[in-house]
Amino acid sequence: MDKLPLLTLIAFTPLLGALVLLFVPKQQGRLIKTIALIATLIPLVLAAALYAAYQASGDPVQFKEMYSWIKIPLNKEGLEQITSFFFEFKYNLAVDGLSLPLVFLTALVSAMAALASFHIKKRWKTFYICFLLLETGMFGVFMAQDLFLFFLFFEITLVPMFFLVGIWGYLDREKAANKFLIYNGIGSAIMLIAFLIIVATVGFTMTQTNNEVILSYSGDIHQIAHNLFQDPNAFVNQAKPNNPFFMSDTMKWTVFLMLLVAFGIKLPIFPFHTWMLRVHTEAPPSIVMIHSGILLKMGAYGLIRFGVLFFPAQAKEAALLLGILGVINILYGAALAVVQREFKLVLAYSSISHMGVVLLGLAAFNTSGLQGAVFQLVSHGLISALLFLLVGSIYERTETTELGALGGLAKSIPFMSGILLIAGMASLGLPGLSGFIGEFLAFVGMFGTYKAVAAVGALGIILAAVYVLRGVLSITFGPIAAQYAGIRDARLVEAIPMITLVAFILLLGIYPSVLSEPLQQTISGMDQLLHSAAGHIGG
Amino acid sequence: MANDFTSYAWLVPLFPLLAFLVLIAAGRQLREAGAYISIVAMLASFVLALLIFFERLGHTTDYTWNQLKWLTIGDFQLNMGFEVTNLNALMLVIVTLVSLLVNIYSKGYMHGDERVNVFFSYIQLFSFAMLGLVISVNVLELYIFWELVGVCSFLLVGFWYFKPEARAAAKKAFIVTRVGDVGLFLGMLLLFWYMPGHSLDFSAIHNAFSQGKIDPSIATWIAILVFVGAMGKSGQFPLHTWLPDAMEGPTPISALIHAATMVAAGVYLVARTMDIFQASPDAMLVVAYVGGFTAIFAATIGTAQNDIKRVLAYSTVSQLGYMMMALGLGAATAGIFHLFTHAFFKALLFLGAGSVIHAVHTQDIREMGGLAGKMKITAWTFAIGALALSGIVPLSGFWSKDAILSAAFEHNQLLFWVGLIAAFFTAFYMARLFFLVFAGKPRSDAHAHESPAPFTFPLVVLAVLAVIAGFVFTPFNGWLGHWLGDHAEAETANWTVMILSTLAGLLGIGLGYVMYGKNSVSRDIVAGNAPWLYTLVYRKYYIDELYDVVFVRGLRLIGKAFELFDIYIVDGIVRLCSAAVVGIGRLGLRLQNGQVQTYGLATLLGLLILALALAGRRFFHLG
Amino acid sequence: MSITPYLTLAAILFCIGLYGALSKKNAIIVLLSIELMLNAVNLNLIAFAKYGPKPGLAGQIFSLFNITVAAAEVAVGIAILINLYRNRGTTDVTDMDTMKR
Amino acid sequence: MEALRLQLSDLQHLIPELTLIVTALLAALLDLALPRKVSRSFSAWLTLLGIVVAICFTALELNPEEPIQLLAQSYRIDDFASLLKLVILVGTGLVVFMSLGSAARDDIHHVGEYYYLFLPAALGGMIMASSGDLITLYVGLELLSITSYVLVAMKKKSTESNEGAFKYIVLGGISSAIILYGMSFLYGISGSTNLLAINSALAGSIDDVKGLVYLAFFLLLAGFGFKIAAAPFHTWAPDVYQGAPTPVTAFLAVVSKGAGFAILFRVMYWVFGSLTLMGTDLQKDALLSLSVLAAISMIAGNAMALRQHNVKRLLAYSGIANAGYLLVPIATHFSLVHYANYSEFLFYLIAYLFMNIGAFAVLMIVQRSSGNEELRGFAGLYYRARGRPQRPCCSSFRWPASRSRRDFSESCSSSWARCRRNSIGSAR
Repeated sequence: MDKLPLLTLIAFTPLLGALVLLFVPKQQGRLIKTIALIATLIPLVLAAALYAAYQASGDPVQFKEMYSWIKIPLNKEGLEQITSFFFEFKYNLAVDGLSLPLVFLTALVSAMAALASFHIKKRWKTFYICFLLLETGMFGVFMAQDLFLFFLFFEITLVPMFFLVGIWGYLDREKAANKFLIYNGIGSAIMLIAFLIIVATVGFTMTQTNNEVILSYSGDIHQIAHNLFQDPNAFVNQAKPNNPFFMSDTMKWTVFLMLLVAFGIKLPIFPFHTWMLRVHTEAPPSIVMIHSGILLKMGAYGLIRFGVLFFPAQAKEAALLLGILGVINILYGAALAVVQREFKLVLAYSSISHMGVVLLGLAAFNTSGLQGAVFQLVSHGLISALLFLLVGSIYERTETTELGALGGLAKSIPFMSGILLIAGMASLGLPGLSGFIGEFLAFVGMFGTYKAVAAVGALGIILAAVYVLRGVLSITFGPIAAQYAGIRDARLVEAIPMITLVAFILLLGIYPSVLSEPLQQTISGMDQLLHSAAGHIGG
Repeated sequence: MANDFTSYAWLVPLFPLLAFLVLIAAGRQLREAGAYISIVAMLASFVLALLIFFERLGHTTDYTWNQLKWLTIGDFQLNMGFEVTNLNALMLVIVTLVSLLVNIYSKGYMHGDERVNVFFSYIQLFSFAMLGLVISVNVLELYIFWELVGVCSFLLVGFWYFKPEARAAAKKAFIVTRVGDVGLFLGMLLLFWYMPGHSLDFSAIHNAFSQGKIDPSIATWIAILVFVGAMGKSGQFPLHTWLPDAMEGPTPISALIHAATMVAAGVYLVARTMDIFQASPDAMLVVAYVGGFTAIFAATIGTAQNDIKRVLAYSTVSQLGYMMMALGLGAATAGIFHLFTHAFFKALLFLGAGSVIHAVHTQDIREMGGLAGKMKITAWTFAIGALALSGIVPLSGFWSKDAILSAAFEHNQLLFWVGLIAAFFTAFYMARLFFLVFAGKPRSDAHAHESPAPFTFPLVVLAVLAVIAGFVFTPFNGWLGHWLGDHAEAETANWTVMILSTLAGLLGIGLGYVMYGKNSVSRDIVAGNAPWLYTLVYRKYYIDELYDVVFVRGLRLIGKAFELFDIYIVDGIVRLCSAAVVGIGRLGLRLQNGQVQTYGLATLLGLLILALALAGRRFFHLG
Repeated sequence: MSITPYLTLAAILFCIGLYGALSKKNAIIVLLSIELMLNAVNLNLIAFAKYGPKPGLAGQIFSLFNITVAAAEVAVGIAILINLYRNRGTTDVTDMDTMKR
Repeated sequence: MEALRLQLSDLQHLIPELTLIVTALLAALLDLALPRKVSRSFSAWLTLLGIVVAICFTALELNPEEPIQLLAQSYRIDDFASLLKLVILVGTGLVVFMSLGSAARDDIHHVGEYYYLFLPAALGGMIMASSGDLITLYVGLELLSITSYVLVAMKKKSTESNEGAFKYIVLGGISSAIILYGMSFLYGISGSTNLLAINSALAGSIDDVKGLVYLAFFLLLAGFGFKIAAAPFHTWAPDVYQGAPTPVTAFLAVVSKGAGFAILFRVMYWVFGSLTLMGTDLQKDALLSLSVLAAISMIAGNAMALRQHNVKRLLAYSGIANAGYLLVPIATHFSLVHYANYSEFLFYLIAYLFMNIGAFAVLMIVQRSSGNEELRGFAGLYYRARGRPQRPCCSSFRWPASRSRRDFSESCSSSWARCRRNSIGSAR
C-alpha cells in the first residue's frame, strides 16, 4: 500500500476511462455508461482507502509523489559563478487535511453524478469523455502541490465543463457556457499572473552546496512557503535596492487581491456571481452537481491554499473585508433566493449564500473558523449535489422546476419528496445534518473575531429557513396538479446516489469527528502560521 | 447512592429512536403494527423514566456522563453525553407520560389515515428529540435537539401536506421559531467565547455563573439571547404567532407538542440555565415582563376566538407566559411546577377537544353545543381540565398558579395584578368554551357520540393527574422546591393571594356562565358597544397582519430590489464591459471601410499619436 | 555647408509624397507619390553621407539599393494595377472597396 | 577592418539561401522553357524539395561555435537567425504543401510561378533574420514584400485578389518609405548602417540629436508595426488576407509576420534595447512604446474579431492580437538575471505557426466544400467532418468564444517575462 502511487491512481483512473471510451463505438450506450461508472467508482474506492490510510497525527502532508517534470535551463550569461540556473515544475502530488476531504468529496460526487447522468439524452460517449476529463482535473486541483500543476489541472476542468454546459444544457446553454468560460477565463488569467509573480519572486531559490551554486525558479508550494516564512535569507525577504525578487508589502497586497479576485470568481464572491446562476440553470443537473458540489469548492480551496496561506498577514488585515464580503454573500444570496420563482435559481442563490459562510469562516482566522470553512465546503458539496440530483430527477418527470407550476409532489413521489426535505433541512443548517456543523463552526469562529459581523450574518440562518422551506414546500406540499399525479417515484439507479449522499450528510452531521480528526494537524498548522503572521503585524 | 437506572438514562430517548427507524424503514408494510410499536417503545421509555424518577427522589447530586468525543476545535474538545438532574428526571416523566398517552390516543384518532405510520414515526422522532433535549449535557447538544423538535413540530403541523393552510402553518412554525433559535445560537456562541475553557456544559455554566466569573453585562447579553430562543419555542410575545396557526396539525400533536412538551422546552431551557439569568437582574426583569405581558395578551385574545383549538392555543401561550413570568421573578420551582401541571391539564383539554372534533367534524365552537349529554366522559374530563386551568381549588392548576402569583405578589405587584387579570380572562374564556361546546342545545345536526376507548383512556388518566398533580407542591408541602434545589422558594401560605386568585377564577367562570351558559347577558355586549375593541381582539391585535407587512412583504421587497440590482447593476456592469469590448470592436471595424487611403491615414495618425504621447512627454515635460 | 536645408527639403518631399499617396484618387499618382517618398529618403541619405556628422559612403550605397528596390516595387505595382484595371475598368483608388469590415 | 569581400569560403555559410536561389531559378527557367501542356505541378515539388534541402542545411548550421559574420557584420549566422530561418522555411514548406492541388482550383493561372515565388519570399525572410545591417535588412524586407505583393495578386481574374494586392502594395510602399526614412536618420546620426555601430553611436552622447533618434525610432516602429500587423498599423491586414489565395494568407500570417518580428527583435535587441543602453530614457521609452503597441493590438484585435463573420478576416484580426502577444517578449525589460526573451518569443512563434497553418488548412477545406469563407460555413462541422474537427479546436483555438483564455495560456511564457518586469518595477 505504501508503494502504491495512490494519488496518481485516483487522479488518472478517470482519464484512463476516458481513453478507453475513445475506442468504444458511440452506439453502445450501455457499455459506455458502465465503463464511465467504473471509471468513477474506482477512484471512489481508492479515495475511501486514502481517507482510511491517512494518519491523523504527524506530518499533515502525506502520500507525496514527486517527479521532475518540466525543467527549463535558463540563460546564465554573465553569471559565471552559477553552476546551474533553471526553471522547474514538478509533478508533485500530495494531500493534507485540507485537500483530503475534498478529494473524497470529488470522488463521491463524481460517482453519484455519473450515475445521475444516465438519463442524458444524447451523445453519451462525448459526454462521458468530457465528464471523466473533468474529474481528473478536479482531482488534480486538490492534489497538486505545484503552482504550475495546479494551474494546469484548474484549466483542464474548464474545457470539458464548457462543452458539458454548452452541448448538454438546456435552452440557453451556449450563452451559459460562454459566460462560464469568459468569467472563469478571466479568473484563470488573473490567477496565472499572480502565480507567475509568485514563482518569479518567491519561487526563486539559491541553493549553495560545497562548490555548486544552483539558482532555480520553482512552483513547489512547500518551497514557496519555506522561502516566505522560514528562510529569512531568501531573496524574497530581502529589501535591498535592485533585488528584483523582493516582495514589498504593496506587491504582496497586489498578489493577494489578485488571488482573491481570481478565486472569488470561482467561489463566487459577490459581485462576481452572475455567471454561476446561468450555469446552475442551464447546465444539465448532473453537471451542476459537479459544478456546485466541487467546482465552486476549488475557488475556496485555492483561496485558502494560496491566498491565505501564502499571504497570511495580508489576509489577516483583510479579514474584516473578507468577513463583510461573506456576510454580503450570505444575506444577498439569501434575500435573492427568497424571491426566485425557479427552484434552480433558488438553489443557485443559496449556493452563494452558503459560500458566504465559507468566507466568514476564513475571515475568522482561528481554528474553529477555518475548520468551519472546510466543513461547510464538504457539506455544501454533498448537499448541493443531492439537491441537484433531485432537481434532475424531478425535472425529468415534470419537465419544469418552476415553483409556481409544481406542488404536492409528496403524494406521487413520496420518497423523493422526503429526500428533498432532508436535503433542504441540511441546506438550512439543521443540526444532526452536515450543514449545521460548518455553519456552527464558522459562526463560532467569526464570533470570536468580529461579533457584530457574525451577528448580522446569523440573519442568514433565518433567511435560509425562509427560502428553503418556500422552495421545498412549494414543490412537495400543497395540492397536487393533475398532470403530476401519475409520475413515478425514484428508480433504483436514482435512489442509490440519493441514499448514499443522505447517508454521508447524516454521518457528518451526527458524528463530525469523522471529518474533524484528519483536519486537526493541518488546521493547527495553518493556525500557527496565521498567528505568527498576526504577530508580525503587531511587531 | 445508586445510579442503577440513572446511568441508563440514555436509553430513554433511544427507544423512540429505534421505533422511528423501524417505522421509517418498514414504512407501509407495517399497517396496524406501527401504532403498537410506537406505544411499546414509549411505554418502555416511560417505565424507565419512572424508575429513574423514583431513583432520583432521594438524590440532590446530578449524574453526568459526557465522554463521547464529538468534535475537535483546535485544542478544544466538544463532548456529548447526558446528564440527569432532578429537573431532568421530572421532565422525562412528563414527556414520556404525555407522549405515551398521546400515542395511545392517536391510535384511535389517526385510524384510517393512509400515512398513519409516517405519523407515528414522526411522533417517535419527536419524542426522541424531546427526551434528548431534556437530558442534554451541554448547550450545543440541547440546541441540536432543540432544532430537531422544531423540525418534528414542523413535520407534524404540515402532516396533512396537501392542505395549503397546513403548508403555510408549518412554514410559519418553522420560520418564526427559527428566529428565536438564532437568538439561542448567538447566545451559545457568546457562551462559547466567554465561558472558561470554552465549555458549554450545563454544570460548567452553573459553576461559572453562580461564582460570578462572568461579567454581568455579558451575562445579560447571553441571558437575553437565550431567552429569545425560549421565546421562539414557547410562543412568547412577539414570537407567539406561529403557535395558534400550528393548530392546523392533527390534534394529538397539538396536545403533545404544542401544549405539553415542546412549547414548554423554552421554559425548561430558561430553568436549566437559570444561573445565567440570576447573574443578570436586567435579564430577569425582561423575562418576567415578557412573560407577564404574554400571559395577559394571549388571554384576552383567547376570549374572542371561535376555533376550539385556537382558544386552547392562546390559552397555552398565556400559560407559558405565566411560567416565564415565574422564572423571571426568580420562582423557578413555581414555573416548573406550572409547567408540570399545565402539561397534564392542557394535554387533557386538547385531547378532549380532539375527541369533540372527531365527533362533530368541525372546530368552530359556534356550531357545537349540547355535547355534554352525548359525550359524557369527554365532557367531564374536559370540565376538570377547564377548572384546573381556571385555577379552582383544589385542582392542580390552582396550586401552580397560586405559587406563581404568590411570587409575583412578593416581588412585583404590577405583575401580580397582571397575572390576576389574566387568570380572570383565563377562567372566562374557558367557561365560554365549555358552555358553548358542551352546554345548551346542539347547533348542528351532526350525530355526535362518545369516542372509543383509545380516546377516553388517556382522557381519564390525564384528568386524574390534573386533579392530583398539584399536591406535590403546595404552600403546605414544599417538597418539590427542595427536590429541585430551589431553596429560596417561599413555603408559607399566602392567603391573600389564594383568595384573590380563586375569586378571579370564579368571577371569570361566573361571567362566562351568565353570558354563554344562561345567556342572561348578551354575548355581543362587547362587540355591540365597542366593535373596534372586539375586532381588535378578534383579529389578534393585528400582529399577523403587521408581520406580514413588515417582514414578509419587506423581505420580498428587499429581495426584489436586490434582484433588480443583480440584473441591472451587477450583471449590467458585466454587460457594460462586454459591450465596451464589442464597442471597441465596432469602432475598429468602422475603420475598415475598404479605402486604402483611410488605412494609410489611420497608420499615419496612429504613428503620430503614439509618437506624440510617448516621445512628447520627454520633450515637453508633461509628465 | 549646413545639412539642415537638405533635410528640410527631404522632409517636405516626404510629406508631399505622403499627402499624395493618401489623397490622390488616381492609382498611378498614388504609386508616383510613393516614389516621391522614397526619393526623399534618398535625398536624406545622400545629404547625410556628404554633410552629416559622420560622413561616409554607406549612405550613397544605401540609396543605390533604394533606387533599385523602388523600381522593382513600382513595376510590380503597375503590373497589379493593370491587372486590376482589366478586371474593374478603373484606376480610381476610392473605387477599390469591395472588401470591407 | 575585416575583409569586405565575400570569400568563396563564406559561401558555405550561405548554402541554405543559395539553395533557395538555385531552386527558384531552376523552377523559373523550367517554367519558361517547358511547353504549356506540361503540368506545372513539378514546380510545387521542386519548391518543396528546395525548401526541405534548405531546412536540412539550416539545421546543420545550428549551434555554431562562434556566430558567423559575413561582410563586415552585415550578415550574421547565429542561432537566433538559424532558428528563425527554420521557422520561416517550415512555415513556407507547409504553405506550399497545403497549396498542392488547391492552386488550380483557386483560379490561379500561373501555377508554376505561384509555387516558386514562395522561394524568394522565404529567402527575403531568411535574409531579414540574418541581417546585421540596415541595407541587408531592407533588401531582405523588400524581397519578401514584393514577392508577397505578387503572390497576393496571384488570382488574376479575381477582383478581390487584385484589389487586396494593390492595397497591400500601396500601404506596403508607404511603410517601406517610412522605414527607410527612419533608417536614414539612424544612418545620419551614426554614420554607419551597421546595427552594432548604430548602437554604440546611440550609447554615446546623443542629447543634441535626441529628437532625431526618437523620430527614427518611431518611424521604424511604424514601419515594422505595419509588417507585423500590430495595431494601429494593422489596417491593411483584413482586406489583404481576405483577397489573397488562402495559402498565401497563411503565408502572410505566419512567414511574413515571423520575418517582421525577426527584424523587429534584431533591431530592438541590438539597437534600442541592448544592454549598452540599459536604463536610459530612450530604452525605457522604446520598450514602453512596444508594450503600448502590444496592448492595443491584443485589445483591438480580439475585440474586432468578436464581430467578424468572414473567417479569413477573423483570422486576420486574430493575427493582429497575436502580434500583440508576440510583442510582449520583445517589449519586456531585460534584467540582470534574465535578459534574453528570445526563447519565449520563439516558443510562441512556433506554436503560432502550427496553430495558424492548421486553422488555414481547415479553412481551405471548409471553403472548398461550402464555397465561402463565412463563419456559418463552419456550423455543425462536428457532424459533417468527423475526423477533422479536432483541428480547428485543438490546433488553432481561433474561435472567439474560446479565444481570450486559450491565447492567454499560450502566451504563458511571454507573460512570464512580463511578470519579471512587473516584479522589478515594484521592487524599485
